[in-house]
Amino acid sequence: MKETISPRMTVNLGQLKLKNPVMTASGTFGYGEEYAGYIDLNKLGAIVVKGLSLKPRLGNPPPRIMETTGGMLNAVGLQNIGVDAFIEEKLPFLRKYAVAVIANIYGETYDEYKKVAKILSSAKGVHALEVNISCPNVKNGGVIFGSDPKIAARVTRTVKDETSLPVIVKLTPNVTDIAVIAEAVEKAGADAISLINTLTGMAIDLKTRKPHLRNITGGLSGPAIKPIALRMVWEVVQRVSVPVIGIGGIMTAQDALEFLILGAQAVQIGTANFINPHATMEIIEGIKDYLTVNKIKDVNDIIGTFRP
Amino acid sequence: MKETISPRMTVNLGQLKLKNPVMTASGTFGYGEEYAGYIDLNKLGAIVVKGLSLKPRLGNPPPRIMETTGGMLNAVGLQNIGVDAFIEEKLPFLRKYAVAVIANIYGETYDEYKKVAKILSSAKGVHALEVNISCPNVKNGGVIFGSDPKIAARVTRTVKDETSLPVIVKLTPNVTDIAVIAEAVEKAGADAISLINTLTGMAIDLKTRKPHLRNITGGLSGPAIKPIALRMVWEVVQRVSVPVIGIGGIMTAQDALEFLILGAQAVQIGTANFINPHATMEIIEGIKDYLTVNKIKDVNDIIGTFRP
Amino acid sequence: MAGKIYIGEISKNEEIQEDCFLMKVKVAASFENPLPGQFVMIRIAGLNDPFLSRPISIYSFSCGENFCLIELLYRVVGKGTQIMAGLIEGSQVEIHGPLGNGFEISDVRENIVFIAGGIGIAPLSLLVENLHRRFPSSLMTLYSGAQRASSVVGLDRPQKICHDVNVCTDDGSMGEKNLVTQVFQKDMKKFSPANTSIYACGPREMLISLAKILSKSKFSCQVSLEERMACGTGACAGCAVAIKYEQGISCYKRVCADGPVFNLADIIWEY
Amino acid sequence: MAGKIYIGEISKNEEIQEDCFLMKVKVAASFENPLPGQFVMIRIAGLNDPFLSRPISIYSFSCGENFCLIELLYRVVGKGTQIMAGLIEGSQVEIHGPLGNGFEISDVRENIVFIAGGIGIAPLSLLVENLHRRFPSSLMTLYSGAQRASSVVGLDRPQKICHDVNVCTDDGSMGEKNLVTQVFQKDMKKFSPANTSIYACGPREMLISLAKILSKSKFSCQVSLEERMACGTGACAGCAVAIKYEQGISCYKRVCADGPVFNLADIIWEY
Ligand SMILES: Cc1cc2nc3c(=O)[nH]c(=O)nc-3n(C[C@H](O)[C@H](O)[C@H](O)COP(=O)(O)OP(=O)(O)OC[C@H]3O[C@@H](n4cnc5c(N)ncnc54)[C@H](O)[C@@H]3O)c2cc1C
Ligand SMILES: Cc1cc2nc3c(=O)[nH]c(=O)nc-3n(C[C@H](O)[C@H](O)[C@H](O)COP(=O)(O)OP(=O)(O)OC[C@H]3O[C@@H](n4cnc5c(N)ncnc54)[C@H](O)[C@@H]3O)c2cc1C
Ligand SMILES: Cc1cc2nc3c(=O)[nH]c(=O)nc-3n(C[C@H](O)[C@H](O)[C@H](O)COP(=O)(O)O)c2cc1C
Ligand SMILES: Cc1cc2nc3c(=O)[nH]c(=O)nc-3n(C[C@H](O)[C@H](O)[C@H](O)COP(=O)(O)O)c2cc1C
Ligand code: FES
Ligand code: FES
Repeated sequence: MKETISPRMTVNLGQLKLKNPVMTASGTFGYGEEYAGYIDLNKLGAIVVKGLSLKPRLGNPPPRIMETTGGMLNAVGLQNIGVDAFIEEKLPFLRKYAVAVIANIYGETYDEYKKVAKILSSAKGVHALEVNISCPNVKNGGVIFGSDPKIAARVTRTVKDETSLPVIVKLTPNVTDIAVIAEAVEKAGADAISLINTLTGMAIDLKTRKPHLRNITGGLSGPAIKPIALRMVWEVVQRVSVPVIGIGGIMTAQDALEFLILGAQAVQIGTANFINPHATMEIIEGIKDYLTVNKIKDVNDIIGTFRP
Repeated sequence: MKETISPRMTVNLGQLKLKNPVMTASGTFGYGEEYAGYIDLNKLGAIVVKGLSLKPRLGNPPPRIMETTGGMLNAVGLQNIGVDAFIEEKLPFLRKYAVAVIANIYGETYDEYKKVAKILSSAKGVHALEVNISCPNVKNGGVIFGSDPKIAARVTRTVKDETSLPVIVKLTPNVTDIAVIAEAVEKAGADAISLINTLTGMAIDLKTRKPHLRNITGGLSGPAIKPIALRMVWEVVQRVSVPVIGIGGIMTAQDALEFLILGAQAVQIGTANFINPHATMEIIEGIKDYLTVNKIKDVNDIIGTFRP
Repeated sequence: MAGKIYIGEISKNEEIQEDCFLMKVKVAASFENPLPGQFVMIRIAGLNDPFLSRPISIYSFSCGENFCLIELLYRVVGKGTQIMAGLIEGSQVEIHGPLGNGFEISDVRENIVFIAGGIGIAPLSLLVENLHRRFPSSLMTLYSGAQRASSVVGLDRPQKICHDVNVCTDDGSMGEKNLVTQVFQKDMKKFSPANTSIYACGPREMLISLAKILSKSKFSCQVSLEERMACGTGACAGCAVAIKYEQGISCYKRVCADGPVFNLADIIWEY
Repeated sequence: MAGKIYIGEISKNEEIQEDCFLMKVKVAASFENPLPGQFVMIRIAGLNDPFLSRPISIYSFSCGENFCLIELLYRVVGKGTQIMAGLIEGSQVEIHGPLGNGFEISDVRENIVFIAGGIGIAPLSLLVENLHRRFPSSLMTLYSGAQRASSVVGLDRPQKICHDVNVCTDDGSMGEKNLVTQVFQKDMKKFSPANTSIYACGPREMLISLAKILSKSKFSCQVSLEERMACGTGACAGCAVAIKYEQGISCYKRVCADGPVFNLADIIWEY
């Protein structure tokens, strides 16, 4: 009798253990509720919630999104209910599930990062923090935190000092050398690194000669950016030893496997959720199928098996 | 009787006058011959030829290209016949046409840029130089010339010192702040700035766990990158006063018009040629139609009319 | 409230008016019976161009034992609808729905008024049919405006039901030469604010002028809004509309998940 | 030598063997009569997914007064061919061609040998038909290999013409259980190097082993190569193949514009 053993799917991100390497990307999965009617949230590797700030944020005026070839631009403006309302109104729902919840946080000053991190660290049901450093530092002439290794490192340390939760730092791709930033945040204590956030882009309405987005520029996501994300993950995995989470344009299990093979310990699924609410489940199943067909017993055995 | 006057299409790039703002992008139009059977080269604003180096270059081993969503990666490795063979074998063909010919040049050292610029400056039938600074500086640990404002400025000066031809400097998008580079090359004497070159990307073959490109990484082009190109052109036109040439993912007249509206004086069509050899002609006609329908008599009247 | 994703097969897709298409899509019989005002997100099965699904109201719906038939009435305005228009019979599309909240149907009133601008007739047509199961034709008045005769579309069903049908066009090529909101305004005094339900759908400018017309009245009016969408399920926060909030402050609601039907009076048009 | 771009309409697209499709495309009558070995670049009309056109050999071609019919025989191996396989009758495709250089046809010889691996039969089939206008069947020998019986495809036409047809499969489920190159090798002594033309098309590994087999002989062999393509016209330099150059040095040629047919002996396989 032939027995097929389901491949082992658990992966470790430092202290954080995940059922499988497939997580949702921040800002693309709400606080989990929107997709609970489509998929079993328990089956996810982790849920990364929408970016949280100290105070609620209204977000940008519409239009906020625009389709582009193979992708989309968004300038939602980090609309969110604020960290307190999140804990009160959204966490109880998420606690009903046996899934790792990662709070994506951001601030406009070091102090905001610090406070948000502190508040979330004592909230029951938050398993890790993901620090979004793709936002402008208002005290520093608006330079993006994540575009300077020193500033990126300081944000990382600021958050680390406030929490005992694992800290994932999420990098922006709008930089000359992403590996330098990765090294800096690793040195500053990041437990894991996720990349990439969106690339800054723009779209123009020919009829009105105005930008399609009220905010003028927005973040480009979707399969259009996958080649750039893969390249950046490759640059980073060669230079850091903390676990790396691959993000950018992942639509299928094949896409996810490409990131794992390169050396990412896990992946995040963003824009794909919009187009197919079952995307995460299909990707998990697809990875399992690939492992089974290729007689690989443990997903960890394919991580980093890229042969350049 | 109603008279329709064809709109004025000529634009100036400093001293360089173009029939219309539509040029071909380097590396995507060979030396003109390949498309002469498809379109009337006389109708182009300009032809930018394949990147030329001092000595012939074999290029990279295959596979050299890979499709991605809404784009493609290439690692042709700047294969070219060298500047001497270009002048001897290819220029005579191009001289038969009444079209501006722009030689795209690159080098691995300042000295190579200098020599190539010098040789081309005395060649009959070359109307301008476009300096590709998206290549590694071998003497400088392989850092990309175009990723550092000082190095970019020095290449610009090196070329300017050797030629009386208009010098266009072509920027790489793989940088944190492209406007800083643009300002540096403007200060160093660039007569015009073109952008963007390709974004560095990667693709992985799941079956072999090897890169799809023999060179591992390649340059991403096509409509996937258009939003990024638009954003960068917008950043640059606000900061320099020399003419800017918009490049990146232009497939249609609408796309081209978006760049012109943002403030680009001209555009280059790259990957679109591969998919539709008539792309440049359709774009020229489409711009004319747009102007006619909107009763605009001169293409210059739409340049920079963006209303953010 | 989550929709489901179906692979649908196009059984018909024809231009019934200038730039206006009627698409019939066969989906599995399990497709949930939609409420008037609900919509689907549609895209070509398996392709990434266009990348995002497009929101289209359910214009008509019927269900047999083996499959359901969804009818979509749409105008070609850009790339996505252009590509939809090019799909031939037998082509497969992904249909995600039904999505959003339908129109709220209040109890019997003296009058039910429908105001449609152009393709805005699409969700109202289903609403008319639906309301007719409970209310007599005599209560129903339809105002429908279009640019010109050749763009008048989707009236077949509602005009069979509504006892009073007022068609107008911008150029007078059909019906009165006037804006639909103005035709309605002239009639307004016929209706009693407390006992009339108004349902409207149409271009932004039409809804803004309707809001002005109604601003000093006590009429309640539900409108179906349009905004660019990515997810259609409330996850991306892309389809924002500014809404007046209880204490005088405003916030952004999601057209897809909090709408697409809103009370006209709650909408903030300038921000 | 430039091809032209046509909008073609698919009149048939069916799976004739496991994962193997025959597509018939109607194009305008002005389509240039293709040479055997030439190919077209094909993509879905008006869509950017897949983004690049795919090169496919012309398997058969006929022309009437009003239109020409291009037949393409293709195997589904990845995304592009998968999407091609899903196109239904009536769908529109962009067809760019004919492109590349055909096989060189030398004067009468004693023997003409065709060696096809899998779908490599496609360009050879047209070649067989074409050569048959000038040369008798008796000169023609076909070696055709496939993985298994269910993947043997495209033999209908050439086997009617060639007087000697040798089919083999990797698993022996049809014909001899052997590699096609080895079946040919066993017969090699039957042919005289000076008076035999060999034409081959198939997977890289097959061509490499054929090159080894022929390396010490004086046979001349033309092969049709495959490489990923972007432009198909020689402009992008993407489809490189390393070729031995006169003075012992090598260079990269373009499969699309300098080929796809090359002399087997000139190809450098390892670099
Ligand atoms: C809930 C809902 C129901 C709808 N029902 C119908 C319907 O039944 N029939 C119908 O014809 N249309 C309907 N629409 C509008 C339809 O979604 C858009 O016309 C379509 O998405 C435009 O796509 P496109 O690619 O052709 O145009 P694009 O090229 O994307 O845009 C063309 C123009 O349309 C605008 N536009 C783009 N998307 C939308 C959008 N979602 N809403 C409003 N304007 C948009 C753009 O800003 C631009 O000015 C509905 C929209 C919503 C939100
Ligand atoms: C001149 C020429 C004529 C051809 N004629 C035919 C034909 O008549 N019938 C037929 O079935 N196929 C033919 N091919 C091969 C065909 O072009 C590829 O199978 C097709 O492009 C694969 O596209 P895909 O998106 O399905 O596969 P992808 O997902 O792009 O790739 C799947 C696999 O095929 C390989 N591949 C991709 N493109 C090519 C290519 N152009 N050549 C070789 N391998 C490739 C990839 O490396 C990968 O291993 C021809 C190729 C050339 C260059
Ligand atoms: C609508 C939208 C909202 C997003 N919001 C956030 C956010 O709040 N915080 C964050 O770190 N990233 C945010 N992102 C970035 C995604 O998490 C992800 O990094 C990016 O979209 C690339 O992945 P994808 O191509 O799979 O979407 C957002 C992306 C989208 C499309
Ligand atoms: C195959 C290929 C070869 C290229 N070669 C060059 C080159 O030699 N020199 C250069 O400056 N840019 C080169 N480029 C970049 C293009 O000129 C252009 O900047 C880029 O492709 C973006 O435009 P597109 O999206 O319209 O293709 C090349 C691009 C491609 C696709
Ligand atoms: S479309 Fe995503 S929230 Fe409405
Ligand atoms: S495919 Fe472009 S040169 Fe051959």
